[in-house]
Amino acid sequence: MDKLLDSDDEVMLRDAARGFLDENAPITAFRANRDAGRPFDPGLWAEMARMGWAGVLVPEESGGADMGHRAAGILSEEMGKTLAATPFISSAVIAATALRETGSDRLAEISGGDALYALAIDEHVKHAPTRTALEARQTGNAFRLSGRKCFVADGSTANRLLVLARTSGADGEDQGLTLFDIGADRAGLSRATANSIDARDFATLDFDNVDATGDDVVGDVDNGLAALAPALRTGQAALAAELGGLSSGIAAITLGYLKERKQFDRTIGSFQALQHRAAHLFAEIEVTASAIANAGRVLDADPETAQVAVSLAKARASQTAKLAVMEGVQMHGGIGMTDEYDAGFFMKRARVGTEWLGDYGHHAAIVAAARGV
Amino acid sequence: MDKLLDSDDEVMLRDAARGFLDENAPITAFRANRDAGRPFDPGLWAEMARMGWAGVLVPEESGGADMGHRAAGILSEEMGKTLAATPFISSAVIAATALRETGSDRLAEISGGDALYALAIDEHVKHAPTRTALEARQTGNAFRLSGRKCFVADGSTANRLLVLARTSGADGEDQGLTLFDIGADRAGLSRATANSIDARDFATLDFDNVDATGDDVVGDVDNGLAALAPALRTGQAALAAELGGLSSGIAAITLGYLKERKQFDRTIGSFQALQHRAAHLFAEIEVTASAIANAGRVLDADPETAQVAVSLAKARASQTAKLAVMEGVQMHGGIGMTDEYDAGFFMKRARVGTEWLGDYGHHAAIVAAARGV
Amino acid sequence: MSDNLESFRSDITAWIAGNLPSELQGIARNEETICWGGRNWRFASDAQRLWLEHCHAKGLTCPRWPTEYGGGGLSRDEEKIFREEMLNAGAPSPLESFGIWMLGPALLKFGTPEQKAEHLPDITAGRIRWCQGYSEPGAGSDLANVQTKAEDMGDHWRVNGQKIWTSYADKADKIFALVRTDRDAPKHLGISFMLIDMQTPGVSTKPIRLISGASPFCETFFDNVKVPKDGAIVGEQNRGWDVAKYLLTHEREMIGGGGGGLLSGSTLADMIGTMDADAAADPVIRAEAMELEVDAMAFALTMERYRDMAEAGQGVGHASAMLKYYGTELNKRRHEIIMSARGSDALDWDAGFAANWLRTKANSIEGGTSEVMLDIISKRVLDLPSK
Amino acid sequence: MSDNLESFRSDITAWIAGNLPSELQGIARNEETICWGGRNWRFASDAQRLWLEHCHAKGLTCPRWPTEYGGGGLSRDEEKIFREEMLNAGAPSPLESFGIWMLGPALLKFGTPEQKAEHLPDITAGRIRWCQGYSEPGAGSDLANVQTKAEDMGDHWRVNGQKIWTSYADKADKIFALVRTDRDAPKHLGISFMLIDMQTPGVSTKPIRLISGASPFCETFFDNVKVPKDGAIVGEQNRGWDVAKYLLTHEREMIGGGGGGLLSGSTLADMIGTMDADAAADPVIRAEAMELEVDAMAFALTMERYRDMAEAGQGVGHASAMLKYYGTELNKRRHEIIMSARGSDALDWDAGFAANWLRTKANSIEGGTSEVMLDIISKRVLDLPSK
Repeated sequence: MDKLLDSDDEVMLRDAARGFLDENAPITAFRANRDAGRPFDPGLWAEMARMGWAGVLVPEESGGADMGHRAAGILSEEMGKTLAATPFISSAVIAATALRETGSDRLAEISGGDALYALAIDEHVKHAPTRTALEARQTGNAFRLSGRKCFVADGSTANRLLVLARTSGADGEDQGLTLFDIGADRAGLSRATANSIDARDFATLDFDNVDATGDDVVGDVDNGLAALAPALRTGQAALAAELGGLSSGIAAITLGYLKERKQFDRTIGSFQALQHRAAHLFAEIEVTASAIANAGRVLDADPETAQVAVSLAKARASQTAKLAVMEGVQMHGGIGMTDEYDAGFFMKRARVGTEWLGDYGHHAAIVAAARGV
Repeated sequence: MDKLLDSDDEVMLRDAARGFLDENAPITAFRANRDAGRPFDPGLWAEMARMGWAGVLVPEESGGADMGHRAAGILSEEMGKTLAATPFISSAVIAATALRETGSDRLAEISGGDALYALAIDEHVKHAPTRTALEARQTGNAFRLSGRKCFVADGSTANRLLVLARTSGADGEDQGLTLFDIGADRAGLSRATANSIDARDFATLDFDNVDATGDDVVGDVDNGLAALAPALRTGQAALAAELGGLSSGIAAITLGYLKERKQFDRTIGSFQALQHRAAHLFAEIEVTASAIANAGRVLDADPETAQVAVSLAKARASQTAKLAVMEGVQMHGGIGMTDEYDAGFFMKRARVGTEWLGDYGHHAAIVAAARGV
Repeated sequence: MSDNLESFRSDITAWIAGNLPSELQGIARNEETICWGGRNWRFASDAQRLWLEHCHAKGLTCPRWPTEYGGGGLSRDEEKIFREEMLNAGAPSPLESFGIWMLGPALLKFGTPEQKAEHLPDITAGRIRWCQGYSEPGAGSDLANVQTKAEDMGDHWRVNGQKIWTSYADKADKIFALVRTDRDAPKHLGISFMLIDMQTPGVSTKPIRLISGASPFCETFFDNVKVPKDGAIVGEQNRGWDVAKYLLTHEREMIGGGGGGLLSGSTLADMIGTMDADAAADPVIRAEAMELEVDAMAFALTMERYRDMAEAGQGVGHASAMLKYYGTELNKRRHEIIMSARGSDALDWDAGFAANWLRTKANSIEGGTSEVMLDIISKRVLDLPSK
Repeated sequence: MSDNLESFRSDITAWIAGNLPSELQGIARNEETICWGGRNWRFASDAQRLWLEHCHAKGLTCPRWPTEYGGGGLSRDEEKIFREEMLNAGAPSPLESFGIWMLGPALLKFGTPEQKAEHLPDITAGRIRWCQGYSEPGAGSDLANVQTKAEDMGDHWRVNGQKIWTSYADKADKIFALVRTDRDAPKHLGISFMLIDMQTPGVSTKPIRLISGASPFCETFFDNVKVPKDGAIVGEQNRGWDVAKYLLTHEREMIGGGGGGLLSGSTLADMIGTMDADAAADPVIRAEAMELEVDAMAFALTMERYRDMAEAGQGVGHASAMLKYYGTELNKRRHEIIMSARGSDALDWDAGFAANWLRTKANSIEGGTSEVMLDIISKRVLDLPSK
């Protein structure tokens, strides 16, 4: 397996990404999107697609750059640092991985940045794929989908949907689930955009007898989790990387503040109690960075066995992001509480990122089970 | 209900207890007992009995001082500060409460300091009264006890035993338990003293057809938990108080060290990171002290409803003691790790006190259930 | 319990039952339902107005203040019974204000008879709404770093400068502010505690938008503001720091205990509501919730114990910093758990959880940061050395 | 993986299978089974002696040291494979010592050719057992506060003073110690890194009993000890602090990673064994165990990442303080959980859990306290200001 270091190619990719994002998607751009009520900037996404980011996991024969999961993680990490809001994880990571198995024609649209996917999976307040009740009634080659999906990231802006539906079995069972790939314009589908704290797009989707056919099925009927699992894993790993970048981002801003701000006639960064907390945060960020790099490495080398490595990264990244944003706001004092300052943006995105695709407890339980706890 | 303050009488009791313990049972006395392999000093206990401590919960008509649970807590707290090892909780608190209901003749022996009781209750590594399998086979008015009890505090030195045994029902059930009060010299009983980390007495007791009669039953046959519950509660409250005192004791020693010890040409107590940790420990100790005082107050006012207050105190005291001893050892550095220094004694007793009569999770679950969690 | 207190309890229970408008019973406490009073106050309902009038007539807006100023003259035990019965009856607080919480206690301790007579009745009646002007931009936790200056112009003070974190300054009628009246004195001297009408020319405010989306605080600007000297300063001139310190201690106890309805007995279960099965089964959420409830109950008892100590004349002093520290950190933990237990539901502003959660992050900053509280404990309570 | 490495793996696997005495296979690592070597070493068994001889003959007691000193001359990748296959084969370490961990690396970096030739072969063969003399009573974390003095007597140094926390000094043959050779120089200068034979007249030791009951450390006294000058000092005279700092960094990485068999893949479940039903059902124990396993796995990966970085020539430098800090705090948490999961069973010394638990409390003190590590990170890595 590769070392837990960025390779030369990866260093170049990271440097290029950082340079591009600092120029084209700094935090001020996120603020402008937020103020305009725009979950992401389509022009920026088109630019990223031109650079190959949308096709980072798409095979070259479908027009992709096929750079692998560690590369996807690096892009996600860098986007996390500046809070760049894009459909990257939903489309370029999750959908690309799900459709790659079947060699779907949509892959080219993904790498071109034109297909904007959303994954409609959860029906409860916690990530739980098996707790799917949304029904897909089958008649021959035809299906009719009815039910509700909540917390669908990019659900309002997507033009295509991956939908996990129940074709047999009961709510809570692993089997009997089927994954559909449908257009977001089908009759019977209505979408309600949430007023999300991170100013991005998530939505509740209502399916009222939405028609689908066997051609829309990804993988096998009744075995949808098998088709979805690799995609979910890559999404979780990329999200962990985003949270890792987010943690580094707010920590860097906070360190800068500690070195500048004076109080009681001293630089506040000279107070030992704050120094020790900053040092502890550094330690947590470093340890999490290892788990994130490892998840990408294992996904590239042996994706079928990667769930524990991915869950480790997502669990650690969620916990570290929570610490980083809490320390960030507290160490800034009053100014950290103002909307004018950026710290709050990190805090709100961290909360959303923690819940999406499984929270700390969800992923820690997977890790612990693998270790016999 | 009384205020959460020591009354004038309680202040006097505390001052007297502290004066007595500082003179007669300082930590050096504990060390001497430990070095001599003696779990407690019978002479000291006789002295305490003369002062009314052994009869703190015994009615005056049985020769007791009948000072109440808050008073018992104050004595226990002060003993905790100097690590005074005595049969106080087993005999003067638990046994006295259990036997008080039935007006047993043994109460006078308890208050005289002559009856040394031990409570034989647990059979597993965690406190769980209902998980009693030790069997008491009944024939008419006769019982034969067979089975094993572990972690019996004061089990080797006691001359009498309170034994919870199963007269009907299955392991794990609330009902079908019976409490016996028997001499520790009965045939068929063997006792193995553990090599306890706190240098006190706990033992494993094996019962091989030990005879008992209906006269030995405390309370009603098959309803032993009802007889035991008030006694367990008072024991838990007194143990919480001991742990509270222990926390204050090690914190005071640690603060003294922080004010004296110099390193890098400064008093180490001037380092802000240590100051903040010491201040946090102070806060935890103060908050725990409130829960301990409250448990005594509620036990005195309305013992039947006191379980939540008692569990709150035991949970908090266990957690605070853990923090206090860890900070105590760490802040002392190398010297805190040596047997020559006292910090380790506090750490080891805290661990035993945490497990005995229910650990943090056991009591926190009771509190949380009362709050709907 | 004495007979007097028992009869007080039955009287007050009957009085509440007879006076509380039924539509206010059990109403939730939030920005829409709190009654702040003041010159421009618009009552949310006739019921709200009536309830304030009834309570004020009986002195119950400020139960322990002297009756001559519109207070209730109750003892501490009576006040406790009153609050318990208000809770039992599901009665909302008739009036809340910084006048009640902060300025009133300061005037009762430091004010002249004339100042008390002028201001306290307006506070108990809810006629004047006050705000607090302590913090300044750039000073942060270093509250004594006051740059707003008041120059002695003979019959008036001329005030220039800027305050920040003035709660609801845009809605307040008057402000009590720390101003520097002697620029040559050491930092903690030369400060005075001054009362200024917000309608005076030269006073202006600008709301600060917070990360929670709300704007409860303002920046407040003083541009050549003329303040008539008579009655302008509370306590001695140049000794305003004494008044401020007294109030900070007072505020700490309040903030430490106030957050999140702890004292009203709210449990996490109340606040979380029906829990998703997966959230309920998560040992991490469960363990954190258990620990929170344990600590919250013990903290509530600590508030009670400290009140008992204060009442018994056992000085609490700097240890009140502990209440502020512990209570606010507890409240932050509480809302982290609530967010986690409500999962994705809580990520929508409209669900209401998130604004509360983000609001708690200021708890450990306002009124003295947790770091300042820990400094106070270590230096003033534990007497740890400075070198 | 290159073909060379694959063939190395099959060779080493076969070699282990052919040389490991069967009675050592899968033996637990503890005080009774570790082979420390030295002049007075008494092997626990013939098998232990044989295994040391076989490994030493193949250079595998110090796999990466040069072959001329009895090392194996392996590359980093080869060493990793060797360790993996040792683990797979259930083979114990043939030899452990402070010579291997500490002095050897110091000599390889700072030693003269003569010093290397004199000492390294004795270390790889297990003929000489070394101990470390850094700390002094009263100095604590302030390691540069060296009072033990070495006076220049022409052909020899005369050493007087006292060391503390010298691991197994009562069983060691020689000591590498920090001594002050220039009393007029600033604190960090004037220190030399000196090699002293423990059999020299005037050297004495006294074991220190720890809270765990064990006595792995000693006080070591130097009373007019004559140390011949030739080859006595490693590195430059008066620049011993450079050698010490280098070794401290080295030790930090070792202690951070070593504790509790983390790298050998031990899980909490392995260490706790069969769990009582009530302990297993406790959400608090369960949540703590889950969090520990998550952090332990991520930390093991961090050790790997830092090794990869060092190997790639990306300086790790002061960030190694993070490994020491995190690894030792993690190990303390681990043993708290084990104690809690084993409940009353663990409270008996004879069960063995308690001594391990108490031992871990020293992890965050020895080799630089956690507080010192956090200071290093904040000042040297994060570049936070000192005022």
